[in-house]
Amino acid sequence: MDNKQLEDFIKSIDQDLEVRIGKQFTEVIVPPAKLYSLARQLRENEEAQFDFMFNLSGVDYGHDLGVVYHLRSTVHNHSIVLKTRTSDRENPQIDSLAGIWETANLHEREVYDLLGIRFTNHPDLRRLFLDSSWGFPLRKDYVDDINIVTK
Amino acid sequence: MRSIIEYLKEIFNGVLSLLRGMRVTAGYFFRPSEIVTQKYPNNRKDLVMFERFKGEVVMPHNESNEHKCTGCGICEINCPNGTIEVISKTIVTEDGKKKRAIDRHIYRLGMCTFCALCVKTCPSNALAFSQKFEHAVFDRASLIKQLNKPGSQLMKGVE
Amino acid sequence: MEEKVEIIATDEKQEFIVNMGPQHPSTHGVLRLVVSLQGETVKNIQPHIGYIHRGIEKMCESITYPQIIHLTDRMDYLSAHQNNESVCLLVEKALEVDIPDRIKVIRTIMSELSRLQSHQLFWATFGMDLGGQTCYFYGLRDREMILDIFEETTGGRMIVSYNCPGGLMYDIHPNFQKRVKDFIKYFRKKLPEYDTILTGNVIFRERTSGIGPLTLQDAISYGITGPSARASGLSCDVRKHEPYSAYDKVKFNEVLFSEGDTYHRYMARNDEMRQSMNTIEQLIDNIPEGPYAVKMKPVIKLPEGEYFQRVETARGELGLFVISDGNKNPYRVKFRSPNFVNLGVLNHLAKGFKIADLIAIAGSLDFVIPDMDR
Amino acid sequence: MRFDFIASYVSAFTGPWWKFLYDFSLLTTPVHEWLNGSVSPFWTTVIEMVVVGVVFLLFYAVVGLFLVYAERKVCAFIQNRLGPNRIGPYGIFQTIADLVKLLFKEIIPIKNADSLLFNIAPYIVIIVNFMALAAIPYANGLHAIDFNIGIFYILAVSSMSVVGVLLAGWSSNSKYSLIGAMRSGAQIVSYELSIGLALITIVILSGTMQLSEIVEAQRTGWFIFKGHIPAIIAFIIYVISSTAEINRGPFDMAEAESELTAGYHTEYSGIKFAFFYLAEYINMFIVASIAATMFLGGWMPFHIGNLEGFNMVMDFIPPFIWYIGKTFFIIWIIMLFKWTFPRLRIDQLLTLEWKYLLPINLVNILVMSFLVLKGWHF
Repeated sequence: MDNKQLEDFIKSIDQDLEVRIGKQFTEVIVPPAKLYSLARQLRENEEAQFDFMFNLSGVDYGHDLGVVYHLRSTVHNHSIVLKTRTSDRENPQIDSLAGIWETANLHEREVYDLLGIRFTNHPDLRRLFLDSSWGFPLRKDYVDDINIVTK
Repeated sequence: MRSIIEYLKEIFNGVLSLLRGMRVTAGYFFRPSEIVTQKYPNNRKDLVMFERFKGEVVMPHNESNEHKCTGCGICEINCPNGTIEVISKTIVTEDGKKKRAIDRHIYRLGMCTFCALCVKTCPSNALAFSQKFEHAVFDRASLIKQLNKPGSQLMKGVE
Repeated sequence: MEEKVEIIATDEKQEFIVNMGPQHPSTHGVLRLVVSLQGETVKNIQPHIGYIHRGIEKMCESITYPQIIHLTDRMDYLSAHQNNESVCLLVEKALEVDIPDRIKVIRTIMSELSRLQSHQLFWATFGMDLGGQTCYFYGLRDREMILDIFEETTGGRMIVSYNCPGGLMYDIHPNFQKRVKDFIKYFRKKLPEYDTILTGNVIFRERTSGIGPLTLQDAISYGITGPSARASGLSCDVRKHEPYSAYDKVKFNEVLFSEGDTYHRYMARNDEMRQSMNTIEQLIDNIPEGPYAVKMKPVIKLPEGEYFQRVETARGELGLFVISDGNKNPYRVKFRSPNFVNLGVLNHLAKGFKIADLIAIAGSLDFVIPDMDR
Repeated sequence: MRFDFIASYVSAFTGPWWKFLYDFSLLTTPVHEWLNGSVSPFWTTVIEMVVVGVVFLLFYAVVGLFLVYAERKVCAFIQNRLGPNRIGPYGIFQTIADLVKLLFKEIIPIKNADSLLFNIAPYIVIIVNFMALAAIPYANGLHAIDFNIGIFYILAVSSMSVVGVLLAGWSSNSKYSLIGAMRSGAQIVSYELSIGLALITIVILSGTMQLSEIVEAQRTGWFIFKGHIPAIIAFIIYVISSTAEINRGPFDMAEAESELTAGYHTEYSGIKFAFFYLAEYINMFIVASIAATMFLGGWMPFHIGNLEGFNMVMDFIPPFIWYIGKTFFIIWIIMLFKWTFPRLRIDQLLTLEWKYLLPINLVNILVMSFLVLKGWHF
């Protein structure tokens, strides 16, 4: 499917989703509540079959915290980007997709470690690189007077 | 019967593959001329590094102790990790104009990642890489170097 | 009777926990594997990483695009060229800069050389992991020649920093073509030796074939890329699917197997060495004339937006995801490093095999630890 | 005190003095007779034991250090390297310098280790080595003890070294060491069998277990040629299983560097580590000596049947040189094994023994017995 068909496909799943056609990928803005069911459908639908998650990145948008999922289908060879964001900075919670794509397991641990986004239903959500004495360094409001020196 | 033949064949092929491997290693054992390692500190004299080898950043000076650095600070801006610090001063030129010039060009070898951005972006080609590779010192302080030699001046014709 | 059952039950729970690493001869760096053993059989593996986490993604947020390149060298230090290239390609794509063919061809040759030396080192260390120490020295001996080529042209052996947005740092050295051709000639003679010592060896075959099989479904689900995935039959070569640089002009085969065990992961890399040599041979005599770099603005600012660039490194697909807010510094940089993703499958593969097989499986996935930790 | 033996030396030196090289009993018998005549038989035995002990101690150190050097040089040449080259010409004093360093190194006490067993383990390995060395015929007349069951004795003694290895692994309170020791136990117990059976094949041919007689029986040709096919098979099996017996690559599961860091001697340091290290090389020397003695004629020069002229020429080379040459040839082969092959897995190691070596060995013994009965050997 090309980008236009993907847009129609997403619309056929859920009318309310915001779909943008970017420079490279079709981007879908998903509220965290709908994320898991949409991902499940994208993975299992015969026409879509997004079986390969090739990237998962957490982003601090300043006010919101978000996660960007890059999906590809090894069968149909098309790609899509899912974006979700939550404005709760204190206790951000997003559904874990580790049950759909195994690779999300490590990626989500990394995002939790560096951005502090909690993934509900994650099988093993622990910090990955850093220990608990650190904050969440990839957040824009992270302060480290010793290690980050700005002139 | 067939299984016994298979069994023997398996053994024979296995032993053969091992012998082939041994032939290669034994071959090298009897050909010491192919040894590639060197007696390093003994051959220091004939060790020639490639001309582009990024040993350390230096500032070439000519015979009359002149360099090309104008003290513009572009290398400092381009350095990704604060290896270079340009301390400039204002001097008065012969025709009475005030001009920026280099006072000290500090280079911290211990921090340098040899990305070559300073050498590459220098507008007057004042910096270069030397081929020196033996950087080990006993004191960390001696890794901080001043690139412009004391008493050196800007080369004529370099703006 | 009941008592006996109880004893067996407690025995099964008794796990022998061995800490492999962070300093261990065969973890190739500071990877720590907490291995639960039952006898010699591996029950569970918990990888602990982060011993050389340097926060490259955070650092990237405060430096400019040309400066990012020297950090990518230090992620997967065996695929430094490809890592560099990912940043350059992304910047060039975002700014819509047209790159002359000469640059593209040189980048391709350099990438393939770097893949070649990475696979040579893989061969060397894989042999050593399995106990064949001599392989290590033969592998390094031949790799040294490629490093010399790198050093002559780029000034660095592993940390090359040769690409820059808009082209290359320097033009190729006048000796470059001759040296590469000499190397290919030399290595074509030496490669059969590799096969005699390791590939054909009956002990090696016994040690690797059937060990740690990875099915196609699992490879897709775990997001495995690179030779490890191609050994399972997943066609995931970015050079074929999304050709960048001069890969659309050369003929080479994507090495695919269907078995997916340790032996075929090894063979995939072994065959890729031959494919890389073919690719280089096609290009080395046909480097077009032209400039070695396009003039770029002194301060590179990407237009606001999100960019994604994939390149095929020696270990798999490196994804570079950049969010730009229009400044000279990126807003967010994410490296999807192949090693990090490949690590996830280790527990799945090694469960139920012996402790010696764990070493073989981990070796066949060809980890570079700095790339995991970033 | 009588000093007659000096007169016999003088007469020997005025005559063809190099006779000693061909028969060491010319050197030792006068001393023995002189001692017998001067002191009581008890003291004679004591003095001789001390002298032999000191000689073996020196021999042990020299052979051990030389083998370490030789291995480093051999592996360096195989791997296209120079190897040790700094201390002395071609680095021949490198191992002595290493030994001096190890002597001065601190012996690190291990927390929660069983200190008695931990300290005793290296000595067990060393003592076993000495016991085996005593029974080997080095040259004509150079033989410390000539048992009538010599080969049986060596087999019995050398299998004791596993006790030292197991103790080391158990007592050092390290998981790597324990795994290494357990592997080593399983390995040595199984390969003991192969070694025994391979040697029995030759014992059937020779009809004796006394090492001096075995060597003497090879005066008309080495057993590997006399017993042709079954002897060659036995020789190959012996070399393979002895490599496994001494825990060397490709069978170095017990120390498996890439898996267990250093196996059973992970926690040892200083001179105790050196003991293990030296013992490994002396073990190699012992198994190579046995192979040389049993299959390649020990110190016996290369003889072809009744070809007098040829045999005379070969006899000019002193027996000790023959012995050293053969032993080092086998040591070289064992080294080549280690530096060529990848390591086996523990279950493959046992498969090799029980599925391949043992059946072949048993068939081989049958063939050899048949051969001896029919007289179809040379």
